[in-house]
Amino acid sequence: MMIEALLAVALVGALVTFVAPNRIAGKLAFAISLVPAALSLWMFAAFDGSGNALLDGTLAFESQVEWIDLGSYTISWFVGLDGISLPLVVLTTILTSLAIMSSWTPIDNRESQFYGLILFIEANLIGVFAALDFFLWFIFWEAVLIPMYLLIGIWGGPRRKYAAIKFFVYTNVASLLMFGAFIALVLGLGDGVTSFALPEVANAMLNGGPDGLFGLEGTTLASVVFVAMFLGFAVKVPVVPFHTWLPDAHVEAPTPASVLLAGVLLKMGTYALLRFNFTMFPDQVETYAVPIAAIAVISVIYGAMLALAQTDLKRIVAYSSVSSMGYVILGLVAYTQFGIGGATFQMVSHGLISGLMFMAVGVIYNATHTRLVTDMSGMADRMPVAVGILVAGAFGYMGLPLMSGFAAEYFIFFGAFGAGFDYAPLFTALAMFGIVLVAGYLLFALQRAVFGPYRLETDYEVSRAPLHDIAPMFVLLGIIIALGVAPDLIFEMITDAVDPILENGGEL
Amino acid sequence: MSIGIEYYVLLSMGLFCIGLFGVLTRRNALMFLMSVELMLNAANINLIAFAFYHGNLTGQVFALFTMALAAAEVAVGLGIILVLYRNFRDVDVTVPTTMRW
Amino acid sequence: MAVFELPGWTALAPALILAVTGLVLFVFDSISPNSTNRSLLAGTAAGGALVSLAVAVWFTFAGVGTPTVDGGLGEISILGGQLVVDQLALYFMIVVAIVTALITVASYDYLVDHTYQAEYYSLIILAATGMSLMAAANSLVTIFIALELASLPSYALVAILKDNRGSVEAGLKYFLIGALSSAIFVYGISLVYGATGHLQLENIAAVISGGDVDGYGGLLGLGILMLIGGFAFKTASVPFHFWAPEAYEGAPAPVSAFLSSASKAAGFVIAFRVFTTAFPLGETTALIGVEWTHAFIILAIVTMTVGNFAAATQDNVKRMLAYSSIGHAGYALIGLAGLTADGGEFVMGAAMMHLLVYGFMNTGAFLFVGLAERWEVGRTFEDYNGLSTQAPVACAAMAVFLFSLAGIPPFGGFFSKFFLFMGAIEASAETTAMLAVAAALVVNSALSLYYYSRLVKALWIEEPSTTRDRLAQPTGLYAAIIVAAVMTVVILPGFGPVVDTALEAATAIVG
Amino acid sequence: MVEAITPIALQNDETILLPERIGDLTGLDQFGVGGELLAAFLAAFIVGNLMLAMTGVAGPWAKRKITAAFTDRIAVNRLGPAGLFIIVADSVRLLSKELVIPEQADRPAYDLAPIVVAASALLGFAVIPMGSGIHLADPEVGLAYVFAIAGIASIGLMMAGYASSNKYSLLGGLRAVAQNIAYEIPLVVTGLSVVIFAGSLQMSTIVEAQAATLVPLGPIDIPAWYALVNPFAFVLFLVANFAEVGRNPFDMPEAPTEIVAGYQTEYSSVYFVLIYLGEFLHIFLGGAIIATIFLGGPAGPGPAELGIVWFLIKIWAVFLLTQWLRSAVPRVRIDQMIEIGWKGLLVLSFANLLLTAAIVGLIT
Amino acid sequence: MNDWIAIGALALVGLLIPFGMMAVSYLLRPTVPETSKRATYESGEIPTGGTRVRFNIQYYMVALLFLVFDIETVFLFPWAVVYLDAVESDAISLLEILGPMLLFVGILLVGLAWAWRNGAVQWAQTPRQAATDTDRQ
Repeated sequence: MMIEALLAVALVGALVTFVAPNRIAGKLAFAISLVPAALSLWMFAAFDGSGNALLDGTLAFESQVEWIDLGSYTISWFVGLDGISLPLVVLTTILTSLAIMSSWTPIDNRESQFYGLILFIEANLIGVFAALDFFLWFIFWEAVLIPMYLLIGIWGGPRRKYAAIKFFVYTNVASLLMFGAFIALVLGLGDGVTSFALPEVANAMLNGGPDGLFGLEGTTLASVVFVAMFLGFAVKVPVVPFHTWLPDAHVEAPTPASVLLAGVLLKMGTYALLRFNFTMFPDQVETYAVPIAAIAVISVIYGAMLALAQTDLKRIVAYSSVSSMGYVILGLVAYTQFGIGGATFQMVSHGLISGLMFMAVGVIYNATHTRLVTDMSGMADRMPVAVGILVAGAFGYMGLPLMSGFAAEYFIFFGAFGAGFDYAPLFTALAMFGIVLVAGYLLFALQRAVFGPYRLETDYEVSRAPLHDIAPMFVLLGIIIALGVAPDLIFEMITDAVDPILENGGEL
Repeated sequence: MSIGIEYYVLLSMGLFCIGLFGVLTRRNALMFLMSVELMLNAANINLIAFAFYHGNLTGQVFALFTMALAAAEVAVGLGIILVLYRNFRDVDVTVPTTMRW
Repeated sequence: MAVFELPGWTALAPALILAVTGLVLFVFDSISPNSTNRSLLAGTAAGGALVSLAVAVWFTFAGVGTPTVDGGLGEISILGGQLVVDQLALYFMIVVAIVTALITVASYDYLVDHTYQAEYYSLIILAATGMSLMAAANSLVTIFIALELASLPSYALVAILKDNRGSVEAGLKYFLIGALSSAIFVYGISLVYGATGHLQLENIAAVISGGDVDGYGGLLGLGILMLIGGFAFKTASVPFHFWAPEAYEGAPAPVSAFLSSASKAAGFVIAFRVFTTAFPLGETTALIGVEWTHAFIILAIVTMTVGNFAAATQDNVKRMLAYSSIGHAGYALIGLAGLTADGGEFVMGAAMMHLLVYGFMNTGAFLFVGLAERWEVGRTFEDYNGLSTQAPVACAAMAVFLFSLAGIPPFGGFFSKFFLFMGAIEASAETTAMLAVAAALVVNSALSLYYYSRLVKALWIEEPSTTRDRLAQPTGLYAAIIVAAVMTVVILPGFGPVVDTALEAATAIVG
Repeated sequence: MVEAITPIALQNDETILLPERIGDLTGLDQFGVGGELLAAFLAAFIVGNLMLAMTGVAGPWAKRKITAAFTDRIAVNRLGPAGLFIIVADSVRLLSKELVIPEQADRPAYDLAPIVVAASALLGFAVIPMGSGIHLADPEVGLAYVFAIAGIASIGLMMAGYASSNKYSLLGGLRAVAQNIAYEIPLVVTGLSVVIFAGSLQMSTIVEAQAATLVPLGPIDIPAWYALVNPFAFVLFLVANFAEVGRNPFDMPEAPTEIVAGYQTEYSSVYFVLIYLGEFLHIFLGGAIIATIFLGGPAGPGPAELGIVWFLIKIWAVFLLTQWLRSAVPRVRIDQMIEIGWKGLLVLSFANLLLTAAIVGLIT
Repeated sequence: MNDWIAIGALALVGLLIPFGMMAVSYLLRPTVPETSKRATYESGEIPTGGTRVRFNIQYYMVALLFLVFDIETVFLFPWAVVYLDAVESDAISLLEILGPMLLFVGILLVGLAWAWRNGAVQWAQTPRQAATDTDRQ
């Protein structure tokens, strides 16, 4: 019942905060959000699961209740955690608390509604990572969009309406595509499945697969569904060429929203890819490995180059997320222990690092009201702490050893080199070149913005950031370094959950 | 004295079509109402003729109900038309165009 | 649960209670004609509706209508089968009672300083009586009577704002088309009677199955076509949908909500019952040479497309909702289009679920419009801009309604719409045309998301175009809206029982 | 699918109707349908002219005589015995008057109105059993038929009032309609309380049902005339009937002191005659209905051949009563009239109906 | 021999008599055309205004009321006819025969009471009523 407790706290908290007076909303929301954080940490400590949730591993905190009986199919409330989802849940809860704290300064109107929506998002994100029944999962998945749409739309920057609509339409169309594909798959499986529980579907897929629908025969149907779902999730991740909604959304969204967006929402896409495509369709993965890898590498390089061309700090971070997500895809398609494990590790680490970066940029923006590197210079003089953390985060991005980014990228490249598909080493080499670009644009931007003589093209009085803006970043930095020093904190449980996947194809 | 059932059906269909024609062509609300009454009574003719034909009373009884309901409908309709006249000074159904059609 | 010890006619209690309430309200008004004691009148009306709801729920769980083999009480037939109380009937009685209760509560504020308080409530309750009788009607006679009993008060209700030109015009148009369609309906009944010699549904089915009406295939077909016309009017679907936008826009918002939710549901229940009970698909097809499901397939596609595309082009919120309700009629029509000779209970059950969920979300949406009318903020999308800054709770509720209407999670509308989709796919095994229906459903839902989210955008994201002074918070309207919103959300986890009831009822009526 | 329609509800055919008698007497019934039609026409002609004659006597002569008697005058007494020839003189006078039609008159309606008024009244007599075999038709819905036909007259009056394009006429017509409809319901409902006794709408059956003995009073038996069985209903019916035919105290449709002559203001010459005729026919029709359903129809002491005599006596008694009231009772106001009808008679008649039903149910 | 033939015949006679009288009068009566005499008669005064005057709404109310109440007798007729047989045949209890009609008439009377209280059958309004509900008509 732990997961239900998490959800309940978050949802009730959301309602309470929604109707609370604006004055206390921020503090109240933070206090409430500490409860899930604490709970999830306790769950992390008490984790006793093993194996993969979909491939009859033993789940932690499992609970299953029949929900709807359609006669031919049953839908059930089915939640549980394994080594892949637990770290993401922890990431979600912690990041949410920190995001809430970091938004005390920038958010100055309709606070109660803002924090209510944030908590609502948190609940749904936990649900997405915990749900093991397709419908349950899909409901949480979709439920994330509405509050995020409102967050961007109401509290966003000048072009917020455009960004919000774009985000909403892109992700909804993608969801529709993915949804239809999955339903077609279940129908195609025929009597093989009697429920929408993901483990059951996965088993049915791995022994036999679908037996055709609407004249398509099984394998074709499987391929079509695989591609459709890949596209659906690819928009969410996002990978080139479906990434265009991301910079708009990130730039226009208020800082805390961007933190959640980059930190967790993007992970939804990769998590879903791992859960559905790469767990249920081993054969199709091998078939489409090369194009997927190509897409991954293109995302890495293209994202990095776009980032290189930006002058808006936030935009730089946004594009860099695109390229980081490229690494994740590469790791997944590698289909080796280190590949997939590293990809999962990268999800967490990128969540932390990009969150950190957005916070830092946000803090600077709060003070200077500009994000253009061309407008500022030598910020280090005025806001040493914030800038210091920004630099640290940047190095995390670049994969500085002893930081989680380094471990993640190392795992991924290590796995990708050993991957089975053609030209794997070549792709990996290309992807590594991406790191150089990352270093390039980050150092370039930092050098221009924070070092050198102080110059600021806005008439705001720049002062040191208050503590409650800095504290979250310190926390994040701490976690990042901890994971960098001891990846096994989570990597063990991740690999433990990843191995069963590889038994159906790929090599250990 | 016996008349074939089909003549009754033809009669009622004729009546029905006349009513329909009136409904489609008349712009005066009252004429519209009368046309609808024609259609209802066409149905009544059918019902009673068929009741004789099938030798059960169901149709006749239903015809009674139809009359009653038709009268009630007219009562409501006249009320609405009266209010219409109050508001628009006219009983032409094409006059009121507060909302686009 | 000693239902079975009561005499048979008490099975009609949900309808009878409503009827009595209506008469009681009349008596109130006869005692003090000019009384505007709103709390007494609205209280009585809402009380009656709630009691009727409670009784209907009690009967359902007491097992009225569930086949005796399953330990239920079997379906109870009254007046020699003229009326029958089975699960289908009870299900729709519940829907009607829910909507009525919401409406009456909301009207408490909407009707402030209105002259005809008691008349208004008693008309509402009498119309509700007719609707819940429609749910139980098992013979073309009772169906027609119940239909008129539901329609006549509705005409008056739409036009009840006597000095408001819009209301009167709406009432006129509603009445004219209603009268026309009821005339066509009766003529259809007379033709069916001529072909079969019976008006009670089972007997009609018996005659048709017996093939005794060879000579009258044409007559029967024409009659069925005309019956469809009558249903089309009541459910505001093509070809008798013209009245809907006018009536809903002109009528007072609670009445619009009432008509577009309860009246529509009632229209569907008689359509379900008549076409499943009286005209068994196989035999009827043999007689009239064409499956009547084809008619419904066409109607469904056309209706949902017309409704949604028209709604997408509206600037007036109420009118947009009106057209969208036409679109939803199209969705529910899938329940009939998907029927097959040997089943289709799933798709019909899905339609029933949709109508229940619709009862909450659509009523709520119209009531919010009523709230806006109360605030006098205007009627267009622009006028609604930025309302959320002043009334966040109501606007949150409205967002819930709209997203649920669009059919996206995590709201009730998602499941019912998805089940309709599944049902259409399932039925496409028999009739390939159902694939087109499923496609139309998806396309229209996507389209509807556009215009619904337009309104959400206006409410939440746009800045107020004009500066408004503080908005009142009428208790009754707020209560009704919030209850509707809560139910729209809560029905999602609680969907299990809904599905069971709907499917059982559908199986009982179809199988 | 050409099949004959066979009537379900059977009527009692033992009563021999006038057309059949004539068919027998004249031997027309050998000539098949044509003969039947001719016989029917002859019978109708007899009945029609009988009524015409009665009104002829009543209108110009009896009415004046009675009124004169009440007002202590001597009315027409020059022409013929007791001035009876005034009938001829009057009819010639009226028929030879110029027909003046107002300019804005709504022509077809204006011309049709008198015919409707007269014909509707005459048609009512078709189903009245007048004894001595003078009984034109005996459908099983006789009573309903009579009420229906009598109701048509108010349409004629409305037409007359509307078509004359005269304020007086319009008001008169409206009043006539308002009055007719106000008292139609009590009339019908009270009539139904009789139907409960008889168990049939057929006139002959109703008459036969009244032939039974109510209480033997020494040598003579008091017959079970419904006037005696249910006097309350009788009174109600009488009052409602006066209002129906628009006679005192309910004659405000043509209140000469208020609106000249109501709907007949603009009528002259033959049209006036027709309307006048129609009114008298209506009075007699009302009397006939009362006689039939309350006073045992043609029943009376003596041989059955005297039926017609008794019947005429009863009708004339009712006529006499109307004239008496005309001279004795003042006219009520329109609002009083409406309120008496809706608030008084309607409720009373419903009460009467249900009480009758309850009592009948309890004693059997 | 169908009754309705005879009735039709009487209808024929009922038309022949008026037409006959018209014919006779046509032969007898003079015609002296003169427009002034064809003017609307208003007690000898010069006719004023149109004749399509707006008359008292109450006529309308009463007509509506009649429409509803008179049609209800449609249900009374069959009931009254079968009542005696139903009572005499002791298959069904008195309650079953009388009850429904009591209920029916009861509902009718509720309607009548409502119309009564709301002044539908009231010709003239007392000043108090006129003050309280002005738009009753």
